[in-house]
Amino acid sequence: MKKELLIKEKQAKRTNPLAHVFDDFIDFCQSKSLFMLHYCTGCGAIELPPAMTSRFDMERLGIQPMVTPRQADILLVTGYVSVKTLKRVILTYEQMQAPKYVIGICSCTVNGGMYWQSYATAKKLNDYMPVDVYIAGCMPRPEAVLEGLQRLKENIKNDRKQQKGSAWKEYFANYDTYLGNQQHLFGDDWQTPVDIIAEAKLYGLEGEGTYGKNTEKLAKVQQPLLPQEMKL
Amino acid sequence: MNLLDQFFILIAVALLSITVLRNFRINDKMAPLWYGLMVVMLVRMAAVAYDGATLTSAFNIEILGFNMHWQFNALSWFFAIITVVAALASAIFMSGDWGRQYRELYEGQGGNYGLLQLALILNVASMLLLLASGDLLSLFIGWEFVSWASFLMMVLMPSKTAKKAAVKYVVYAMFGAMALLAALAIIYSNSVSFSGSLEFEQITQVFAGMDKGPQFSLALLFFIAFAIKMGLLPFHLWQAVAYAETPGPGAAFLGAISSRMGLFAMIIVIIQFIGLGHLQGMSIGLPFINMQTLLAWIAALTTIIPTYIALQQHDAKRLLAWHGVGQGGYMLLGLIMFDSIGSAGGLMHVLNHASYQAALFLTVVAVVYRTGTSDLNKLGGLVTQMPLSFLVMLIGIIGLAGLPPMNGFVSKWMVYRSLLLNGEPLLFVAAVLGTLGTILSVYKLIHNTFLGQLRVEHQNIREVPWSMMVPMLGLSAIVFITGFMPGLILPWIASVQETIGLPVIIHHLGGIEYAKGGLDMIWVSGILFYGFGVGALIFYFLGSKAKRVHQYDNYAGGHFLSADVKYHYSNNFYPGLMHLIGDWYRGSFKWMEQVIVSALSFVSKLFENMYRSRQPVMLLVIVVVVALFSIYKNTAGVSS
Amino acid sequence: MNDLNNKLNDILSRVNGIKITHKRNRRVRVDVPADSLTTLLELIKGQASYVHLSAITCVDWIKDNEFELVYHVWSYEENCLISAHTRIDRDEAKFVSVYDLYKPADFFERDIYEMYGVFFIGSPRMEKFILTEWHGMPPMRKDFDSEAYVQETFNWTEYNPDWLQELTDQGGGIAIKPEDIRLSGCLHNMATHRQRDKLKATQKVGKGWKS
Amino acid sequence: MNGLHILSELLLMPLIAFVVGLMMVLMMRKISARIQRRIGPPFFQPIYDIVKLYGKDTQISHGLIHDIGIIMAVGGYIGAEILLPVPGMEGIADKGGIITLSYFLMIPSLGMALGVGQCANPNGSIGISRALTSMLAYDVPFIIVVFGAAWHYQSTSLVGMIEYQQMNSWGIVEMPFLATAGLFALQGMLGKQPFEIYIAPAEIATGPMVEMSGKYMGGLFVMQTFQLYTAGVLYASLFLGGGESWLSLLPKAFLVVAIPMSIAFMFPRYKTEDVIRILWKWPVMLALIGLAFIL
Amino acid sequence: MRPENYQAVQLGESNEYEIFIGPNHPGIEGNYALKLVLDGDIVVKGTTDAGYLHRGFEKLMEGRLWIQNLAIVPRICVPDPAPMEVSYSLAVEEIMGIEAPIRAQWIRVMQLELSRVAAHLFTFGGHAATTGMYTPMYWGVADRDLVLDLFEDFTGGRVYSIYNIPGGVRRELPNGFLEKLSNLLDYLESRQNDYDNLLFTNQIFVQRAKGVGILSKEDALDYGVTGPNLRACGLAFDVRRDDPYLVYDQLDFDIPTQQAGDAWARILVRRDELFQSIRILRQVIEKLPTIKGPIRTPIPNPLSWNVRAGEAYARVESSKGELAYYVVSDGGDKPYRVHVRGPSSMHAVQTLEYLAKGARLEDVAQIMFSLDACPPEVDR
Repeated sequence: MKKELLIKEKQAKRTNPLAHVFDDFIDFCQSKSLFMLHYCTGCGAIELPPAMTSRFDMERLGIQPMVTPRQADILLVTGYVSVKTLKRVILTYEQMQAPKYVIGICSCTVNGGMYWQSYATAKKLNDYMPVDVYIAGCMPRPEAVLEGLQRLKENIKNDRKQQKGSAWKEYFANYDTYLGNQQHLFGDDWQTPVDIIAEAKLYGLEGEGTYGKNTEKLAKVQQPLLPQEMKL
Repeated sequence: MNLLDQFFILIAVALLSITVLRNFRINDKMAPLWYGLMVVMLVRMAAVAYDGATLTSAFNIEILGFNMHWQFNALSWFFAIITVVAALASAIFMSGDWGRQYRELYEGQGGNYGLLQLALILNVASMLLLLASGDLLSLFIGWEFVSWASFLMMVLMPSKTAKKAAVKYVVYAMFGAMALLAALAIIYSNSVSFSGSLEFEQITQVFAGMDKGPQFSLALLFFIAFAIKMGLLPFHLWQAVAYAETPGPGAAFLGAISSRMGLFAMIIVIIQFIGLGHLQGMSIGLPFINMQTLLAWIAALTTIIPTYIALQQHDAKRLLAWHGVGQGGYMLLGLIMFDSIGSAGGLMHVLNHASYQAALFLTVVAVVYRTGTSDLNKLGGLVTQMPLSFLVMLIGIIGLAGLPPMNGFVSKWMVYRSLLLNGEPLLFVAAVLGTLGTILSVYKLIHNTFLGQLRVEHQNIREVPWSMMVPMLGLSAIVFITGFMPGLILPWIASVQETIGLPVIIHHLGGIEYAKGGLDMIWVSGILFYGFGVGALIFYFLGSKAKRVHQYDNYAGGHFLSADVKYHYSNNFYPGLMHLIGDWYRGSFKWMEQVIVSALSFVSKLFENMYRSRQPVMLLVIVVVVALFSIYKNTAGVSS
Repeated sequence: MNDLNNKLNDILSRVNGIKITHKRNRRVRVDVPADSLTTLLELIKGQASYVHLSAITCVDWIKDNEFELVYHVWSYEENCLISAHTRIDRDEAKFVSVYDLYKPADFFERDIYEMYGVFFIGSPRMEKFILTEWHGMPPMRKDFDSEAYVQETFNWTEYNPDWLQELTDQGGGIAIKPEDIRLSGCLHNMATHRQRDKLKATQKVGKGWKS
Repeated sequence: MNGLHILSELLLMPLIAFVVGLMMVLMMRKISARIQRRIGPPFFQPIYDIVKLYGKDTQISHGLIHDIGIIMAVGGYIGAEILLPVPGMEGIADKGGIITLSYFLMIPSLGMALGVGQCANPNGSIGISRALTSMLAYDVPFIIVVFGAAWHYQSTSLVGMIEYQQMNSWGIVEMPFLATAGLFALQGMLGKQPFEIYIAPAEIATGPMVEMSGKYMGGLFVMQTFQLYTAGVLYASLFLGGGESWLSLLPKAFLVVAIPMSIAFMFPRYKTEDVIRILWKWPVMLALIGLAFIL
Repeated sequence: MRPENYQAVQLGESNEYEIFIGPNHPGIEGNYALKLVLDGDIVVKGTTDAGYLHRGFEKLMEGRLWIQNLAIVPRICVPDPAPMEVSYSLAVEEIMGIEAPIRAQWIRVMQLELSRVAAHLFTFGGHAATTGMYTPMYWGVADRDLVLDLFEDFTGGRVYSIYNIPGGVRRELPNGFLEKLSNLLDYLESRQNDYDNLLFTNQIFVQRAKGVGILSKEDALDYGVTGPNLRACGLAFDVRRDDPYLVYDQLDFDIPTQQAGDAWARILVRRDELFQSIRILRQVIEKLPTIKGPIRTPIPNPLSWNVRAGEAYARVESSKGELAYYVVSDGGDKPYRVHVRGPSSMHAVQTLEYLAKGARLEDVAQIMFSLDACPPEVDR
């Protein structure tokens, strides 16, 4: 209900009919061109080379690998995430530029999978970052990976229309919750060099859940990692 | 009393005033004024620059039957205006906060600010004296003055390296002076064609009347004398260190113009009076290598080797000073082509180089003023703190690298064009190699100083005060404007060419005209700025705004960057190139310099020991024996 | 082969308190007291070409309050593997490093230090290695309960789709929720008839639902 | 040449370069796909990529110079495109010459270098240091080739060169050695294997691109289209007689670009010093031989 | 990280700087990190940072039944999982005192060798890609996929087959399988020429790989290097021949060696090994139809299976080197202790650090890939 209202509000704001055409076009291009960053957190990484290379050829779907999080659109978390890795995955996710999507490959990202009683792996990836698509399986075949990516592309295409595929906005809007989960696992003085709150402010992505008691905790320990501005 | 006399009087008054007042604060404000007045005087003499007239001073001296007189022509004026403007910029720069800091830092340790002011005016005065010289003798006198004035400037820095470098310079300079004296002696002793005066024209006559052998040695002596000052190839080792170790603005002044005095003398003697015909006539051993080719290759190698030495420096001042040596090569290379475009390029490069070299030196001094170091490995990320200095350095390095739209491009373009027209592919490649090396090394300069990781200790520094900023901005404005409209300068160049008897360039406001491909900088810059404009439009109107991030928010392979990580790549910036050429030139030039140094010290030790030897009688005996032997030898020669 | 064995036995018998077991072809087990282990390794490396340290294993015998260290050493010349077993006190978990003899020991000793807390005197890098961001007790010790830790620390995904709900309503579905059981009990329970029946029921209903 | 003509040239030349460049990017990716036994991207993929990058919702910048670097990189190439004569649009191109053009081509490198420098990422700085070193490497044969061509046609104006070739015969016929050396230099200029050291993902995470996101990366993609176009058209103008019309120019340009592309995917990359060594050895030797023939 | 990491710190006087290769970096294998301290482009010091893939395998195995553990053992090394299963099964069999039937042993050999072929095809591509040559990766991975198809055919799993159980293998080969295998081998051999032309005789690649990461025989022995990396240093040691398990003593194959010990030698050894594996597989194809019999020795109900007390150290030759499982049973239904000795644990930490020191930045990734280090074996 609330979501619909929000959409209506947004639609009311944008009266220019061309704006929609433009937005749709960008959505279309976004769905057609996906740069992915595969973070080889686990076994699932082994099925990505087949999906990328000659046999399944991901590039024909407009998906190509990229090297750094800055350029990437999709973060492929390929398998169980150990706690040590999870910190890096979160950093990587925060360093990616929106719209950004997370695909959890392998059952381990859903619920710990085979390693459910391991002390070293985190169990639920979407506690720590919004996940767009899970591809379950141990490990999912390349076909399944491609299927999942296709599903994601569909979501992106209808992004602005149906508010699908915008899970990344959740991270800004509910930052407090995600930060709380992270703090629960890594300790209260956990922080990354990426200033999510400032980013949310700048791009107007704040929601009700952006601030809360966890962000207050963060503010207490956070050294101002403000960018160096030009001084005259 | 003509304008030149007034000018000399002005210089004398300025010299006197600064000498007397040098230790008073008032001098800080006065000194720039004097240089400003000099600029005004030179502007009043603009007729010299545009019409090619000659102003002769009423003042002259008769020594040993030789008349010494002084005059100003287009060439002198051209060099003089560069000198005075560079001095003005330096004087303004050091008049304010810089001088205060210098006093605080060095006054106790032997540095003397008043002496620095004095050294500057002495340098200017002696250079102007040299530029105004009307005959060989006054040239020689001026030459000596310039050498000693530079020496005074160089020893001011209270550091061992500075002293050592200055002494090294003096040794070189004395050697050069000896060579010049020897050349004068040859002219004087050449009884066949010597007519009893040391006017410049005399050289042509003497030269024409000589055999090949003495001709060659005369040319060589002149060349050595001037090349040492200019830092041309075999004599390039003294200059960079000496200039780099000079106190701040002094370095800027010396780096901008001082060594160009060598070029000035070379233009007068070798280009104007010996001339193309003689140079081409002198072949050395092989038939296809004549003096012109040799000089051209010396010039070309001078562009390459010091540039690649500069590439290896990790001290900003030394890097720039080495470039100063290298850029001299372009000037000679252009001039030695003896055609309109090339020589114009060479001459114009003097001005261009002076402008951006001074700007760059001043920027580096500004950085040193704020951070206390010019070590490129200890800087980084200053652009956010000192954005205007960055801008000046950016303009400066674009000029130094010779990229459009700055003035360095214009003069280098002319040199290239001339090499193309003369069909000199290898020289052309050599010149391009020099330019490419320059691009590499200036990027290192700006990257290591202003870009990259900002160090913790520099996080609170600020832009330099306006007294320092104004000369820097002014110089960079010159760099840009003369690049955008080289036609402002080209008339001077044309009259210089006329004065020294070279073909004259056809110019307009935007550049030069030439049948098969000229240059119009207004169009070139226009197209470039149009491109930047479109690029900026694309950048700012497409896409969302960007978020500024802290430098720890950076890709490190997924790793968390923290404050204790040195994440700035500065040392050994071009390792790939160094793997290839590093050993070669490091080894060979170190070796060469060591040979020179040890030979010099050997000779000096030898003489020292002779003087201090316990048995002066032995010395006397040796001298007598040698004298007797030579008398015997000569008489024997006569009798037989 | 026999000659070799004899020679090896000669060398081994020089070590105090040694017990030699020939387990099978190419496998020799020796048990030595802790203080003569380095002597043994020096001997077999120096005199019998056992240059390849294949692994060092630590076994936590919590009942005996002892750690067992097993050094697996291989000879490329004799093609034989000696497993040297020794036991050290569990409370005072310290032992001598064999890094001077075998460089790979660095890896295994770091690993054991981290996983069991056995400190190796003289090992070059007795510091965090794999568990750089772990602050609890050494996890491989038998008294560390991984499952309890997991239950305390992590959340689980709720997965309750309609079709599963339907099954549960009919008495099938996932009968035991993860938080109700601990693995140790799980399979035994499952093995009981009651569970099996439930399981069968699930399968049946599951099939029916699918078609 | 009236104002309208100039204006249309200023607007159209970069636009055409962009569109043709996009096709060249597509061709490059298709060639690589065929060599790697794949299908490759769909027809519009390059444009999707660029629109996507410019359409990013958030992006980061490390400071003003980071922005200016991208502007300089794209703007420098736009300027260079205008100086490249193409059929029907030679008015402004005549204002520059081959020397000016080759200097224009260094401006994007410098711009990118500045932008990357501000990112304070050593991966980027190493990439730039390698890129500048390889520029030093390929510019030497390139400059000899340029010298040879200018000497041969007795002109530094590209328009004049094209006219000469259309009157007489193509440069590649008259100067085969120089043309071959030019191809070598082209491979280096395009930064394709074996001269790809400044990208090197396995060592320095794609070097200069390391901190580029959104429209910054988009700018680099646009730059790539210009780069390919420039390489193709410049070589065609120097040695393949330019084009009487677009129909004859474009096939030449595509052919020129296709050659390095086909070679690239069969080779690993040289180390930096080997790049210099190889580029200063064979192409320079070829070019000097070629020069000896025409001087 | 933590706030204290962002406290202002004065940087040292040294001109060296740091680069992080990994954990998320194309130049690293899997999820592993290498911190390099560089001077120019020379590595002054390389420090590995492991633990990103740590799951506490050995702990997990202590909490699971003997038969359950079969499901997780292959996950220790993803590119080459078969040796893990076989090694674990062999260890359990040794404690139990049983032996798999002869047919099962032949099938296991087939599985092991197929896995080796797949792993090596994967490695070539990775190694070539670190030098900027991507085509071999595209080809190699696609050809590896054909091997995986066969795995799927006879085990049901593409990558993790979980095909072995203590006492034998899980199921009989499907009909016509050997024919398919034979066809695949023909195909792979026909590709030999292409790979040689593209990669192994590519002069630039040879130039890049030669002299990189040189490991002398003494150093290799010192650092516990095994497998192809050891054979590239000139020591012809292979667990299959020198400590034979299964039916390897009945098979005829060579042990390829090289003397140089550099990256080039290592990739050549792998190339030759690939064809030796094909040779073994041909022998299997010939021999397997003649061996009839069960594929499994009966074992007690696996859900309540108490393996008798004892311990065993089972070694096999995986594509990376010597792989060993040390299994201790106290007579319970779960292992008391399982220790995995992955070959890469020796290669990826000490050897890599040793080789990285003084190497060029350009070569670091190549050194890592040429060692064919598999980080999960380090972290477990």
